[in-house]
Amino acid sequence: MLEVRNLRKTFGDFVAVDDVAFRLEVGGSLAVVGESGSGKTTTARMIAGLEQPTAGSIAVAGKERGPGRPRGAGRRARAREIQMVFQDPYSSLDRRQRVRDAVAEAVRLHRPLRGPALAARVDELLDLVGVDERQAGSLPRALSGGQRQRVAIARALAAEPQVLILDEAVAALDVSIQAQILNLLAHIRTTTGTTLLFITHDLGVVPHICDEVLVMRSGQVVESGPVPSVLREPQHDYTRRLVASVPKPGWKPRRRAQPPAA
Amino acid sequence: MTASFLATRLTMLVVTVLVASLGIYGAFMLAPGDPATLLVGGARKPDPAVLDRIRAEYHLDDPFFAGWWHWFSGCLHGDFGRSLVYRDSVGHLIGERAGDTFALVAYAAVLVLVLGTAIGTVAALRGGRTEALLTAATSGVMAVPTFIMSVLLIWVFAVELPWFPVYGSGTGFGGTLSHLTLPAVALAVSWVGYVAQVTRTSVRTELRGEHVETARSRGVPESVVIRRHVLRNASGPIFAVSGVGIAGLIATTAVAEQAFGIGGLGALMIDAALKQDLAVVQAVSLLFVVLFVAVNTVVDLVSAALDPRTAQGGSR
Amino acid sequence: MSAAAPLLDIRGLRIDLPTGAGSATAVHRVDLALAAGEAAALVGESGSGKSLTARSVLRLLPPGAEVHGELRFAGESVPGMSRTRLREFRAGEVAMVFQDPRAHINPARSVGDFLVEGLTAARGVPVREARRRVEAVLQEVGIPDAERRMRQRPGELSGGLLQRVMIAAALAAEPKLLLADEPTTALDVTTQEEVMAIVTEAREARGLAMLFITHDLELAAAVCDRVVVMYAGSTVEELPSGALHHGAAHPYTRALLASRPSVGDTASGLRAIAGRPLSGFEVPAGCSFAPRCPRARDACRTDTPLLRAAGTGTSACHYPHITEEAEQRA
Amino acid sequence: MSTAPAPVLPSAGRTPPVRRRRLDTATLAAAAVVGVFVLLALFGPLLAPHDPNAVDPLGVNAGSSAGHLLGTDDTGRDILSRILCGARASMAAPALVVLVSTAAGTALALCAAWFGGWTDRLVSGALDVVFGFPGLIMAVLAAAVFGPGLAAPVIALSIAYLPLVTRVVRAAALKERSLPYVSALGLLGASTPRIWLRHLLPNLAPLILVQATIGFGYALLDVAAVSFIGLGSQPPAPEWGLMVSNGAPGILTGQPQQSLYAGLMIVVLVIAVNLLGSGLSRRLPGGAA
Repeated sequence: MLEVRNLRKTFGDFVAVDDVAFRLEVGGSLAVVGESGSGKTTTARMIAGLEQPTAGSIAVAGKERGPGRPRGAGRRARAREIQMVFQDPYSSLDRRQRVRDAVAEAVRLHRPLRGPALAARVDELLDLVGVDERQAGSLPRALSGGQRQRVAIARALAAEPQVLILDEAVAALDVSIQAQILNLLAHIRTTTGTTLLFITHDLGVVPHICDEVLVMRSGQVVESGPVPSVLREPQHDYTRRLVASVPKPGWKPRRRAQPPAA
Repeated sequence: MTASFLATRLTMLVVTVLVASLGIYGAFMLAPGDPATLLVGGARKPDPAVLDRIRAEYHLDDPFFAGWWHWFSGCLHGDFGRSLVYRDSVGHLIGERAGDTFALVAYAAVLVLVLGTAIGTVAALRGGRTEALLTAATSGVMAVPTFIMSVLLIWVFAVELPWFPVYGSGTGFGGTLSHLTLPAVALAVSWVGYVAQVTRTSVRTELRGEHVETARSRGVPESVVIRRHVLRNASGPIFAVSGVGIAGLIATTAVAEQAFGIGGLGALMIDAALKQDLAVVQAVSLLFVVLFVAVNTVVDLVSAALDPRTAQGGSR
Repeated sequence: MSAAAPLLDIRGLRIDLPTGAGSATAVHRVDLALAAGEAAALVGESGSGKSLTARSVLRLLPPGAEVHGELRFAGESVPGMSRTRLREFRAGEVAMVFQDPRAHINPARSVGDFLVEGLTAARGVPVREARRRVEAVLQEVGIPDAERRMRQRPGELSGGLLQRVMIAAALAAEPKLLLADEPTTALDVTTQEEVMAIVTEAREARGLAMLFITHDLELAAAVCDRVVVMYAGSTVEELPSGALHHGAAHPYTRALLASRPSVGDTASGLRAIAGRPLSGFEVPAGCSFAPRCPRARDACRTDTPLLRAAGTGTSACHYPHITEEAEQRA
Repeated sequence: MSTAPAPVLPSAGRTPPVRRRRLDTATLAAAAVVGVFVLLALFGPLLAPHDPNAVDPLGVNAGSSAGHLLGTDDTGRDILSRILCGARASMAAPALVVLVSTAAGTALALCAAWFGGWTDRLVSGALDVVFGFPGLIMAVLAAAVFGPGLAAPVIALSIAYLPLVTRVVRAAALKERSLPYVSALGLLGASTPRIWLRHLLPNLAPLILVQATIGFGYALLDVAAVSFIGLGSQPPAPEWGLMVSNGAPGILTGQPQQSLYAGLMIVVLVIAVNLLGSGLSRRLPGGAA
């Protein structure tokens, strides 16, 4: 479904992403894990088309994505390839637009629906993400972070994308809300068959919705493979360290290395 | 402050002055009618022979850039040309009047700096009623422009209570001081209000700062917190607006000079503008622009030195 | 609860914050005792009031906030302290580490100024002596090139290093109690481990007590002796860290544990609790967790439960899990 | 997935629940005053008891009386009538300055913020240069070139105000543009005009309105100052700035009424406009308390 080859991004002398490559099958779910500065978000933004790659190629369903922003129908066709949900639920929605209108606007960009047919499609999407009638009529201000993130997911799904990128989409949420959204995403994956690309710094959320994982550090891929094997028997030192520093029952913090020079 | 920041600001200064001089010289070409006619002072019907002589003297028949360069390079050497209306060299006209303008602006600048920052700081630190009162007073005062303040001051302090002389600029230090007090106050007042308000806001913002909370959580005495954290950090923005205020004084000094009959550069510019004596208007406005930009640049450099974050931020 | 006379003793703490019109209660009822050298974690989601509770220990509340109930440090009432005494107390007895070191360290002054100030300005230690002490503490928190770092500005240091500086500043004051307000939330996991290891070592070396604010139950249990769970402005459960996984009596604590994803999990769904966490401002009558609680009965919606013994700790629940399990066993 | 009926309340947060920010009394009062002035500008001449330009050689410099509530000026014209009729001239020119500079400044700011790169550098650089020209000096220069009258100063001030408007709107537009909802709309395939007109501009509108309000106060003062020094409105037009200067000689002889009343109109209007502007800005997202 999604194939990324030799992806590279530099900002001046700084190499943010260096030679990243992976394949993601139809209906698959890949987690890209890394700490701050690992280049995971830049990678996601390049794949979505929000950032121009310095080098490399991105193909969706065998179709190469060209540079630049296409016009008219080409732009909407591209929108149906990849959609993205962002980290900050508070600024992911236009603060002046009611939730229902935001989703309706997205639907109308992709389907020539009007009146009751449009309303039905909007309701269907809002139902799927668990936003009720009253919340649908509110401004984003009246919703909690978790509810806003549901709306952002519904809006992305309005384009019926082949691939959905989630950029730290649960990082800003409280634990109990985070669990709800993770369950929702797993549900969407099974019901719609959307391919997921899940960007996160938190290894803990990976097993819940991803089959494959790719670990990044300083712009490079250090390890990748099926989730159970990478998390249980990490091969690379860095992955091992990453897994070891996640608090779990019986865990005690230990000093492992000298601080980085910065 | 980095060397590149310094270089950027200085380049900006030079570019602005160059563009300003082009604009000022170019305005002359935009004027309806024959520039030579304008140079003699517009209204009268001049002798064609005189006009030809003027064209030659002012290089009016040269290509635009040559004419501009002739004028601008002359200005750089202190040769501002001759005024046909005042029948004097423009340089001499300016030289005679620069002192009064300088004294007036300097006097007003001191008032703006001292009163503005003091009132703003007191308002922010005292809080409560004092703050409400000072804020109301400063916002009221901000709405009183120089020309209205001049009229009010003349009425109250020269007519009703004859404490200060009204016209002219006086002789000797004491005389200058007493003659310039009312004009300086009229010129400074709304900027004092503005600087006081901005000072208050930035001191307030710093008072709420998280690093101030840290200092308090460590038991650092309040006087030290105020001095080293609040005032130290607020000084950058305060200095920046004070600078804008002082630059603003240069722009409005003309009004105060006109109202109080001080024969300074501003009054000269207005008088020349009324007589459409472009040679004088051009020279004086170029001078004002140079001063204005120079003050702004110095302010930028000093606030960058006070607060390294400004310079690192780069773009303005 | 510990047998020794508590170093920090909070009973029936309530905090009202000013709003546009009148005031609103942000923290309803906090009960907490901490012995010298002991570490307790205050765990909760956003709006639970954990941070306000920590700040009230240093009287670092927003202007206009009102504190009710008892708050004693080594037997002395903190709200009753005079200005001079409060400054002394802040300078030498309790130190605080904040979540965002970049905002909490003055960006316009050097790191050295920041570190030394706590000793010179607050305690009157001579500058030379203060520098010597600060350099020693910097070594301890894993910043070897102390001299260079002290000349730098906060903007030149990474978040992890700045947090170590913040911890060094707290340790240099030689306090008896360390308040740590989500000190690692903004850091990467690997950096979090380093920083928590440093804090744990320093505590052990000095017999330092700690009140650790976090939203992460696992982290709390790993670095503290006891865990105190807060919900919507009240303490709802307190228990020894070791008993967290098998002895939690309050449904909220159990729900939090169940909804926290973990590396070792398999791809089964998480047991999520419905609804969203309430803040102290919006608590309903009765138990504040009742609207989200699968076990809630009529009494939960009318009577506010108080903390009482349940299993190895205390729990504010009418129908705690432990009693039920005990009944089943009996 | 179950969604329990959580109580509907403003976004869950650490801050106390604050009711929707309403406009305070001072702002409402200021709005009322501004409203009265706008009515004056529209209907002033209808309310005037006398012809504003009718001279009365026998009744010069009279104090207030039943016939002339605010007295007469040095040529015996009724001051009240001149003030009422002057509202339009005094307010139209600054309104024009604000309209032109706000419209042009907003367009420039949006282009700079949206396209970034060279467009941004060019716009910002050019405006930095324009910022070097103080407004009043530009107005005097324009009046010198094109002769006295309001047209030249209005154009000059519109240009002089451009950098201020553009800087503020550009900064806000850059911030708005970087918000994920704008990226999301782009990814959904929304066209650029759609994003600008349906989302960016409506969200920036309150800020632009506040800027325009504050700018109107400054423009009013600058236009009046240009008239005061004799380069703006020309006699016998009843314009407040000009009236202040007309009345100035009277002050020395004990007849300050013309200058004082005209000046009072300007000051009251500017105070009201400033109060309204700062009241509105408190309602902006993130507005200072």
